[in-house]
Amino acid sequence: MDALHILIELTLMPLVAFVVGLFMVLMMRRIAARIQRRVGPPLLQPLYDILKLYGKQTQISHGILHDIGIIMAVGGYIAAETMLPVPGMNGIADKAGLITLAYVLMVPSLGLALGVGQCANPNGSIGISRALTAMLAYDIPFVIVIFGVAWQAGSNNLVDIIALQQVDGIASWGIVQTPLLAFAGLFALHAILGKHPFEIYIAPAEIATGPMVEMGGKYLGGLFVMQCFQLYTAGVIYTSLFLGGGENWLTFLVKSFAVVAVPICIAYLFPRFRTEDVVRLVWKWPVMLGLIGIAFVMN
Amino acid sequence: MTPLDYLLLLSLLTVVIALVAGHRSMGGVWLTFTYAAQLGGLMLMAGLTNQPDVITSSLSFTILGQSLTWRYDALSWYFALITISAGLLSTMYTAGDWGEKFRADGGNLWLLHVAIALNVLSMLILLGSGDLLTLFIGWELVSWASFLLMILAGGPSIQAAIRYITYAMGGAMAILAGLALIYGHTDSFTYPAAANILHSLSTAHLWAPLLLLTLGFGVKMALLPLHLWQAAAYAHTPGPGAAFLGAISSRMGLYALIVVLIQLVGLVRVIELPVLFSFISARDVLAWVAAFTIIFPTFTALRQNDARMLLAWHGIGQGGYMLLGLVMGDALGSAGGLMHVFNHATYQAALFFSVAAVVYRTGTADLNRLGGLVARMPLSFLAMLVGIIGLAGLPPMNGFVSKWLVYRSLMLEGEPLLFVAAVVGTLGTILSVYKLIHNMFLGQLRVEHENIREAPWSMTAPMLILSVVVFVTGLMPGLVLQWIAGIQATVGLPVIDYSLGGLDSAQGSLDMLWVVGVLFAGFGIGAVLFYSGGRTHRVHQLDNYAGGHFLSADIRYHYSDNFYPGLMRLIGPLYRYSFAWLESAVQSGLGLLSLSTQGFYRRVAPANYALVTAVLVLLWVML
Amino acid sequence: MIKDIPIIAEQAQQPRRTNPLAHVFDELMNFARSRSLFMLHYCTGCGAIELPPAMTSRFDMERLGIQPMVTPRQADILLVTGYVSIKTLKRIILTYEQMGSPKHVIGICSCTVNGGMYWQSYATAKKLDEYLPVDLYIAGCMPRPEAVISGLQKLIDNIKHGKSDNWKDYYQRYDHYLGNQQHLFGNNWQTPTDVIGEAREYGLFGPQTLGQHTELLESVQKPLQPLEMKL
Amino acid sequence: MSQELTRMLDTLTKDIAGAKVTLKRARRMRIDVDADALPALLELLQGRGSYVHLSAISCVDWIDDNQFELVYHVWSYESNSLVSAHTRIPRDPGVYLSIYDLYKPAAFFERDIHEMFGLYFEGSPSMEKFILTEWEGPPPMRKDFDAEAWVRDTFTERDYNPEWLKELTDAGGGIAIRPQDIRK
Repeated sequence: MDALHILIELTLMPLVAFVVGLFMVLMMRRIAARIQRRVGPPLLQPLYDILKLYGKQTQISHGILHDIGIIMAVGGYIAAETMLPVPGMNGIADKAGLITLAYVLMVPSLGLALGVGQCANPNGSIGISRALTAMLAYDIPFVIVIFGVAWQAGSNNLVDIIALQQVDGIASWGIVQTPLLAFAGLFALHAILGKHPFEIYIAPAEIATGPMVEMGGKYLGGLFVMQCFQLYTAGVIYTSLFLGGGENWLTFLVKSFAVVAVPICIAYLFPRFRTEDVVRLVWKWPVMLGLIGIAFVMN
Repeated sequence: MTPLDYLLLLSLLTVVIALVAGHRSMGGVWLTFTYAAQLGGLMLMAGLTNQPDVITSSLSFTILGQSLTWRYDALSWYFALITISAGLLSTMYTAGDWGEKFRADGGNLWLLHVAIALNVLSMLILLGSGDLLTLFIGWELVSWASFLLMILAGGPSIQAAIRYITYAMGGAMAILAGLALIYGHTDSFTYPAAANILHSLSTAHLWAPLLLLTLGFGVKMALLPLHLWQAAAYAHTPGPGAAFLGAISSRMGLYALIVVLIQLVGLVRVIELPVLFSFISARDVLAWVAAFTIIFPTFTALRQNDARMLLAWHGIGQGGYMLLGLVMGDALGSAGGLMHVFNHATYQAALFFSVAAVVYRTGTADLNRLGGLVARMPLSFLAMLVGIIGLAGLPPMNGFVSKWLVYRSLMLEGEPLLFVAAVVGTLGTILSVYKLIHNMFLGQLRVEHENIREAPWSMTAPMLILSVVVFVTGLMPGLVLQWIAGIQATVGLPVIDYSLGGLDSAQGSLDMLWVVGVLFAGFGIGAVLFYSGGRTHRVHQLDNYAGGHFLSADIRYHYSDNFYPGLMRLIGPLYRYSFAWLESAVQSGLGLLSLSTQGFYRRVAPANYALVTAVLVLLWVML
Repeated sequence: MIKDIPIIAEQAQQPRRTNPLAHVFDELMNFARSRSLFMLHYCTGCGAIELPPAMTSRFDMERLGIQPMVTPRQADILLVTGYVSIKTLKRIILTYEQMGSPKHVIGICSCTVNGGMYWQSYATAKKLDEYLPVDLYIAGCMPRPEAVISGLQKLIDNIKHGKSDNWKDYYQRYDHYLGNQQHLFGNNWQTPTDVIGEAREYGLFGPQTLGQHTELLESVQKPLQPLEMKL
Repeated sequence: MSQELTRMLDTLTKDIAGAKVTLKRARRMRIDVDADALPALLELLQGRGSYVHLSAISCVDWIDDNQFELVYHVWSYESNSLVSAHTRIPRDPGVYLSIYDLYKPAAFFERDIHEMFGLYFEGSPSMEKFILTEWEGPPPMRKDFDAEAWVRDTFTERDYNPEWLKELTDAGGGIAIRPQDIRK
């Protein structure tokens, strides 16, 4: 793999991720609007929001660490995109397996946590303590699912896992081979996205959007970009683990949008769980399902 | 005079210099040079790591027909490297302003220098043990030297140190009993003799010595039931002393366990050694003890309100990873466990130094009375940031590589529950290290801390050196993996095929050069995207959104106490201090026993009681 | 509805923008700024009850790209709804200064225009634009959601054509506004936001930014320099 | 129903000099009593008359007679009836006794009356500012305080300008057509 080829891939993958992410955010807001019997935002609304936020005149910052927090949040996800194989581009998926991807996905939230810490705002600190507790909650089923898939595929390299699933069409998809793991993965995915039932750390009414309380202008713009990446990453991880990755771009995008649409449809029907209920729920059902799934996979 | 003799002599010289010049201010600088000389002496023996041979020391003598020899192989070289560098950095830390303040506050600087030098010497002797007897002698020297280091600060540390020494003495007696049992079979203490006897011993006979030795060494490693002494003992030792102890002292137990379990008994035997009337093998027992050692101390650390106690509890937790990796036995797991010894030494020392710097400036390590120090102590913040990223095991730092290896081996061996236990430990670490750095360095800067300055250079230099080491070995783990490959060859474990960036194997490889490179490329793009926006305007700390409330400096609005209320509401009832109850139960049992035996010899008239016993003994001898 | 509040001070002359794309860039920015407005969820008075119906399914402000945001840092529009009691006015000014500019204020309900039915009350401020630069008034003793939305569309048109720069007036005539505020709240009135520092940083200094009121503020002001990293 | 209520109140108040009970409505009585006998009356009402709930203390400023009138509204859950005890105190010293020891909510009512009328209640837990924390002027509810004059010299009047509506009417809006007419 010569250096030029890699360089192109490393710049192209985040761009593709951003554009697809924009449309995923639009889909999310449209679904939310339709559920509330509203018209919903126009087509390019997420792009307008990000442009406006970057174009604001005064950008308020509380210190160098506040800026680095946003840079790590956006940069962490850009790095995570390059580890996600998409049709035609594998990036550095073979050099960094599933566990590394799970860890690289933690880097943005921890960088943001440092940035919010310096804002010295009690709402931000409470939001971060809830976000980390939620991360503790949803990472365990996510890791169990990773263990199951890696054990079944014999390798934790995403390219091999996708190749294994594309051997003979739908029958070899992860969702067909290991339905329990797939469902546990979907549950964990919903918690990772941090959408409504698990949105305790952005609770606007209680702690003024938690970590985002002191983020204005390009700081909030960075977080909107991160949201696009977050939706895209969640969708692509699930498709490559359970829905056989992407033979070509069309089926790949349809699968990713479908995967992201499922939690969002559920999200806007539920109020918010308390922190300990989030932990109790996510540690009970998906963990049990995942372990039973692993039991099936292991023997 | 082999290179090993030079090393031991240099170490002895260091102790002498500490005794002579320890109290003088220049004494610390001299000691740093002698530690550097020791490091140089060790580098002379660097050849040990690439081919499995042994350097024996000319220091050997025989007592009662038993020959005591000292020799170094790749394993002891690796541990000696960590020991001497830990000693070097903590002495460099003590030599500067910290030492002056410690002496000014009434601390015994001379005794601290002597204690650290003695610790290094005794550890080098333990690491060089050629046979079981020298192993036991070295073990005793190390436990007494660390007792000296723990007790010199006075006050609460005396009570913690006495608790440590009772545990250590109990452990030492267990080891002595184990050795006696082995001597019963082999009537010679040399390793080869012990090795072939232990190979052929039946399971019933093998269980007793193995259990006793593991318990004995487990005390120093703070394995789960025996871990209660370590946190208080390490936390109350003065700053650099705690860094030295935290970095290497409890890993001596791991070294001895490797010597016994892997070199003598052989891991294959341990793996299929069945526990009586149960389906699990000895390895499962050790693996689950290690897994619980990861989880329980980490979640105890989550509730600590003193920074040093939090770090000490994490020291115990990370020890669990090392044992878990080793017990897996395959190339990846043992490499992960061994590398974690090095990684943990680097970032634990950096964290303790950073906390000592904050205590040096603000006078307290209580997390509820600090906050916002990033604006006044940026270098200590940087050292702590790199340290906690390493401790939590996140990508750019070396902690991640060793944890990745342990996880990968758990995956390959097919141990889902152990894998989940390890991940729960890691997540608990992430939560508690964020609480540490948030309560100390982030949030609202207090009025009384507004004009403190960064710690002096003599304290920030060691911290930054360690941070650079943590990052470089994270970027290029191959540097450490080459030593570990040498160890695996000498100790008889499957050797790991490493590359400079990490590991490349068919079932999924890790190349840290690419991962860290891509991560920093992502940060670069993020920075370009960020600085393309408008110009930032820094605002005052009180210019904050507080629901329309006018913030003022006298209100303390920094959120630090009970930092994870949601989680604590769920797992709070699980903290039932059952191990503390177990320990007090054992204590009261022993107390009862000693009271009952007192009845025998504390008679009103001891004289005639002695007469009766003498007559009975005479009769017994006669018949 | 009052069309525009004339900006009395003359426009501080902007440095000549050399690159030809500057105009296109401004056009794009104004368009994006007009299509995406974040409304601060701060109900200052009784008129705020008209906002939820404007946001929910029947009138749906999200069609126009308007979202309710919770903190002033994230918001662009501050809707001052209903009577403005002196106590609330202090919080409104604090919130306004914490918002990132370009920011807009819309005075909803007649009480912000000239005191409304509380015109002779001792506890309410009568004219909002004495204390804050107001872009738009929507009269009515609680205007219906249709009126609120048509007002917002009016604001969107102003922003699209770059005519809604009243926020600069707060920096360029800070002394005038500060004088009115001190007249109402007393001489040791101060907010934790360093408005003069912000004006200096972003080149929004006008002839009337500093004056005798700002001297009074300087004498009373607690230090507002940000916490710089010190080695 | 209300006869025996008035009979009960008559027997209750007969030992209080000058207490005059008038029946306003079926379950609403008014007792006029002079200032120094009021605490005793309230104690009797609360103790024997089961009037346990003090719902409000209101104050009326009779500027012509130079007097404040204090009305204590007490409610009884057993007889489901309200008694309002009226009393008159002179305006100038403006000091009266607090009944905090009888009814705890009285603290807030007295604090409010102190802020609005300047009437000082001895023995009341706190007499600081209650709602008008920003107000330095005289107690605003007193009749001798002219709010309109204060507003006229503190605030400036906005001059009305009909052109503002011209653009709106040109665009066809702003004319008061009833909504149902528009829809046709």
